[in-house]
Amino acid sequence: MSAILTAENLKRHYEVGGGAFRSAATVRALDGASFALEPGKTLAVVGESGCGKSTLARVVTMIEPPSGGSLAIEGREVGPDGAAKDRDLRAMVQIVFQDPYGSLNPRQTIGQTLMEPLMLNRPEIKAEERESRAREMLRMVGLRDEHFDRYPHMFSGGQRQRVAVGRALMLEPKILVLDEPVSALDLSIQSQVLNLLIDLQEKFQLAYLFISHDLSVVRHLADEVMVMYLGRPVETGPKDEIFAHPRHPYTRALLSATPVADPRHEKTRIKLEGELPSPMAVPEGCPFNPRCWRATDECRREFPPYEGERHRYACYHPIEE
Amino acid sequence: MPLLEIRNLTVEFSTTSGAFRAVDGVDITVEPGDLMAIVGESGSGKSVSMLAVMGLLPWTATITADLMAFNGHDLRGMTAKQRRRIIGRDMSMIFQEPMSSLNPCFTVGFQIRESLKKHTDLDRKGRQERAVELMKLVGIPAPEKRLGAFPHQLSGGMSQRAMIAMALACEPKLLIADEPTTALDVTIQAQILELLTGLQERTGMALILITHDMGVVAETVKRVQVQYAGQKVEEQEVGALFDDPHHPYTAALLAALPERATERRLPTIPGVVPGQFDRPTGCLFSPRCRFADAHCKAVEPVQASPEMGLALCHYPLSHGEPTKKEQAS
Amino acid sequence: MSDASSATARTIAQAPPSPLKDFWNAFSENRGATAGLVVFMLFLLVAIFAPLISPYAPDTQFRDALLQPPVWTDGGTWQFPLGTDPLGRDMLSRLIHGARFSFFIGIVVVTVATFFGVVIGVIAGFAPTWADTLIMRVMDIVLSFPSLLLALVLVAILGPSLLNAMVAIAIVLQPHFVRLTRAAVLSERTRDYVTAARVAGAGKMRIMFRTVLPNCLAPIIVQAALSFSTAILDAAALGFLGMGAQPPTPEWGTMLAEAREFILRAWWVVTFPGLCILVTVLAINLMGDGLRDALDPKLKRS
Amino acid sequence: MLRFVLSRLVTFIPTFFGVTLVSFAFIRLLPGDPIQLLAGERSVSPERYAELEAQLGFDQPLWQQYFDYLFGIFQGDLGTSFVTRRPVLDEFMALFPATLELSICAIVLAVLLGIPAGVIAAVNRGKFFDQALMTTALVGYSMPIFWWALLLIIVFSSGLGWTPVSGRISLMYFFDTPTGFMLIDSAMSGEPGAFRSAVSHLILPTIVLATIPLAIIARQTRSAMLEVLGEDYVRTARAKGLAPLRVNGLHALRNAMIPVITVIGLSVGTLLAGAILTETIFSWPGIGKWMVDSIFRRDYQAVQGGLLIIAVIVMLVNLTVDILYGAINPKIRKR
Repeated sequence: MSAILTAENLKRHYEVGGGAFRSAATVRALDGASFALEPGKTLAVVGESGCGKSTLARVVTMIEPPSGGSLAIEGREVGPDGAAKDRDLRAMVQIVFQDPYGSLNPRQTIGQTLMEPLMLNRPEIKAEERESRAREMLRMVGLRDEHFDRYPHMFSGGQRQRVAVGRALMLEPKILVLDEPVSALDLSIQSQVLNLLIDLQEKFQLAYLFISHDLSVVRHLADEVMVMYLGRPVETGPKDEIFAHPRHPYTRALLSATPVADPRHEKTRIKLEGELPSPMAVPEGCPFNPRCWRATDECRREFPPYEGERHRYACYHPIEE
Repeated sequence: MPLLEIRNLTVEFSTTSGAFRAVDGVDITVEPGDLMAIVGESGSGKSVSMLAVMGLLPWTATITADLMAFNGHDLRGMTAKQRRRIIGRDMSMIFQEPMSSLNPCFTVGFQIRESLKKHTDLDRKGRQERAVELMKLVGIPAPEKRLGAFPHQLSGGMSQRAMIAMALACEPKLLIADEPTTALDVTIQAQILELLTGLQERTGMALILITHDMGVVAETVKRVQVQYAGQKVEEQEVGALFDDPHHPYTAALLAALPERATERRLPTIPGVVPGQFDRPTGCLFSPRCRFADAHCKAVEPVQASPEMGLALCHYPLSHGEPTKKEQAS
Repeated sequence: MSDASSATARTIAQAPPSPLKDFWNAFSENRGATAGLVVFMLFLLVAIFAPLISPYAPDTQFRDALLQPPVWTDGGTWQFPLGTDPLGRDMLSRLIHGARFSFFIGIVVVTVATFFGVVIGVIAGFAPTWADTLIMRVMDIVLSFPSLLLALVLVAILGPSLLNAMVAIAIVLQPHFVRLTRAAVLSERTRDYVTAARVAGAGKMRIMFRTVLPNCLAPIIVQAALSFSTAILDAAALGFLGMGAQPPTPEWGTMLAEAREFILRAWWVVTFPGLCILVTVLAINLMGDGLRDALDPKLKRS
Repeated sequence: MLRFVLSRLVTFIPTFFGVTLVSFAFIRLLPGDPIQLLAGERSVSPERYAELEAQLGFDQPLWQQYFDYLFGIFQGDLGTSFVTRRPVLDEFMALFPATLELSICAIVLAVLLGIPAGVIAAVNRGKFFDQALMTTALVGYSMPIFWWALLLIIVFSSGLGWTPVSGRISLMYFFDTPTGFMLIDSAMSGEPGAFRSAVSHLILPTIVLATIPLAIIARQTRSAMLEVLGEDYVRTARAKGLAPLRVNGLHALRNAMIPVITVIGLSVGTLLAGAILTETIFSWPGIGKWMVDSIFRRDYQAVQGGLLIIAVIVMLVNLTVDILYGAINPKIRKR
């Protein structure tokens, strides 16, 4: 199947701190990400704080323009205006946020929240039609008709996240960006929402960009996995490959640091030294080199080439099995 | 003699819309050198019960218990002053948000030395030396320099290490760690957990880990207590708990873990944790339990035998199947 | 769909109280706030029905009853329950009519200051950095002058009258609304639901006034309540200095100014107008505090 | 820290020019012919008019006038009062110590009573003491101080005869006032009873002027303390087994003081506004009374000059508070 979204060397830099007596610093929040999304498939992006995964979500959703690289959706290049003037483009990509308590407007009923995208983007649709579509969406995400006129504060986190998913689907997008959609939910609620996402993907052949720091969720849901560190992807590949044969030392360390819910599981933990560097001061060369046990001078000089066919990684000293 | 023994602990908060019971008849027993976890989702009362033991709850809370003894002393009868001699010295606690748990107005060193000043006879020089020693113990590089740092100059992982150093200042017999790694990244979480278990082993203190993360539980502790909606529903050794959970809630929770899933659709627990306004009668888990019958919805369950993990259930599970027992009158 | 849907629906059956009810619970539990509300409503009724309940017209002079003391002191009569002023006017009637002026001042000033302050504040919160800086510097300039002094000077420019006093007070109060609104907007605009509205295609105006502003109202309402009392106080102060309402208007501050020279001879001409100001302002401030406690979840109990 | 101070100064400068612009515009916005207003004479002969116009620079274009005005400000020339024919700056400086003395006494009283009251109320939240203190504070906050002053005069001056009604010192005493602060000068004069007299004159105005700042500081301290008492680090301090006095008085108060300092700075504006009323009622010969008198005398040169100086004082105080704020808040200090 062909890609519905392709990103080439996508970048997003911020100027920060610039004041009268201080020179502005550049934060390379996202520094060259390339990937493709396919209908009905899930690309999971994993990494720790400061790795640029949330910035990636905002750039792909066209909330922020990229500082460099290119983004194409269904072969159409996204211009500097993003989706501001292009309703079709906007309808293609929608997003679900992490915090179910912050992502719904407290002063809007669930119904108004669901109808707002239609009202703004499809003014030709009549009010009754709008309402019936919103009510249908409510049922589809597993809520009931009488929830339509209620306000968000009357709902639990899981229910709010269902509403957020419903709102994202109102414009019938082809791509859904899921920015840590279950991280704020309790375990017993998490599985309900994950099942909903699986159902919807099958039903509408949605392409998911699934951002998470929880490797067990990623392992369950993803088709492809992209591991990021300090603004750059360091390893990309099919899920099973990544989990079974990680090549990049960081991926390996990340996998081994993730606790496994099995007391008999043999711990072979790679103990990473040191802290995550701040995105304001990314180390030269491969950004992982100060914490890497395989690093050499080469790694401190230049970022390694990002190579491979389906399983790509950027490392001078990949782990061989 | 257990280090910490609590029977039938109940905590209620008064709110504008009535009393809210956050902890409901919880028992906790901790032996010296114990390494245990209290697991539960939000609203399970896992933090509140420990804050009650530490005496850190706000004035809106009402605490009752049949027994609340630490190291042979009954905490209930103590004056505030007597209690303050114990907490921070023999029993200390670290919290979920390391960055906000350190006072932004004082240096890390000041805050560590303050504990020493309160609970030990060390002089100024001795306190400084001990502070440096503690910083080394928790793996903070360049300890002399870091003692002069303000909390906002430290990362989350470093702040949590400083918190641990502070908690260990007087070599406590019990350390309570309330979600110590939830706010941290995975690789940093691994470092902190390793540090905590290492220190526990070395010093022989007891460690209570409060968490919602089953992975952390499985890798870190020896014994687990599961709480749901303010009640203790089960207690087992960690291996046995993951092999053969006796309470339907524990079983359902473990089944919902994505890494234990056998198919693409995950097993779910329907519904949500009951809140202040929708507390069910009978067993609190009955509305969400797939084994529940009319009896469960009407009558409050009692604890099962220790072999059945003290499960708070009418029909505790054995290898996934409910055991039929005589209905309580 | 999975079994989850039906069960999630079931548990919501017993919903928590609505926000309005919750608010009222918190507000009415606060005894001070309730008392303030009762007093405020009482004064409001007095202000509305002043001509019906006052015994005399406020400017009727009883030449044979100058400076008559209140009824419970020696020489007082039921004809003038609170006594008369130096010109023989009935104190009670003048105080009752004075309530009208105070409420009028409060309502006009708060409406004007809130409207402009909120609009400018929302614009500043969304404007590019240079425009935001410009607006906030202008507000800094206004705030650099002590409020009463600036009001005095403005009245000196515009000429002493009640209307000009109100304009001056509104100008002086308005920067507080700008600052407050801007701060609220800045903290709200980064929330996810605002981004979600943008992703849904909402334009700038809609985001500003339909999405963000309604969520910033709580602190603005509290500030409006507190400004109501400030307006009454400042207008009375201007009246007292002779720069507000002009005699023989029965405005409380002006009445005090007229009575000043008699303080050693007739305590009642001084005491009652001031007491009216104090009680009104206190009632409004009690309500304002109650509003803040009920609207601000951070300071709520539990 | 230096960088922080500099960045504060940078915001100070445009505000300063804005304030000069406002005071410059003041005379030109007055209704009627400014020359006639300034001259204060009923019929001005054309020669005199032209002379005045040239003297005041009103024959120049507006921007030229503004730059002349600015230039004058930097040389300490704020114009000449039309009533007393003395430079406005001299008039101001002669009266300013009286206001400063009163204000300092008031703010000291407000801080010394307000902060402990707020802390005690917060620590005893919801109890009788808290409610009593906060009700009192709210009454103070709601007080029309001009009426409060009259009430105090009725009770303490005319009723009990404890304190004088007006002025800074009894007319019996004559001595030099080198510092302008009556408390210091009277103590140095060696006149028996002079200091006592100065103190007794100061008591009522100080109470009146301190009332509102006191209420504001007490309320702000309480709410800042309540907020801080809910913070994680206060829980940490309690978890260390520290005594309540140390937790509340050191760990909490230190953080709570950060917003309170700001409020104390802001109350300087409130204080100067209050000085206008207080000084008028107690015939206190300070700048507040002088401003009101000048407005009534239509001495607009004086009003213009006074307006500018007062605004600059408020700005300087706010600047100082901002820098102080940085000094007690390590997050700003060590960035």
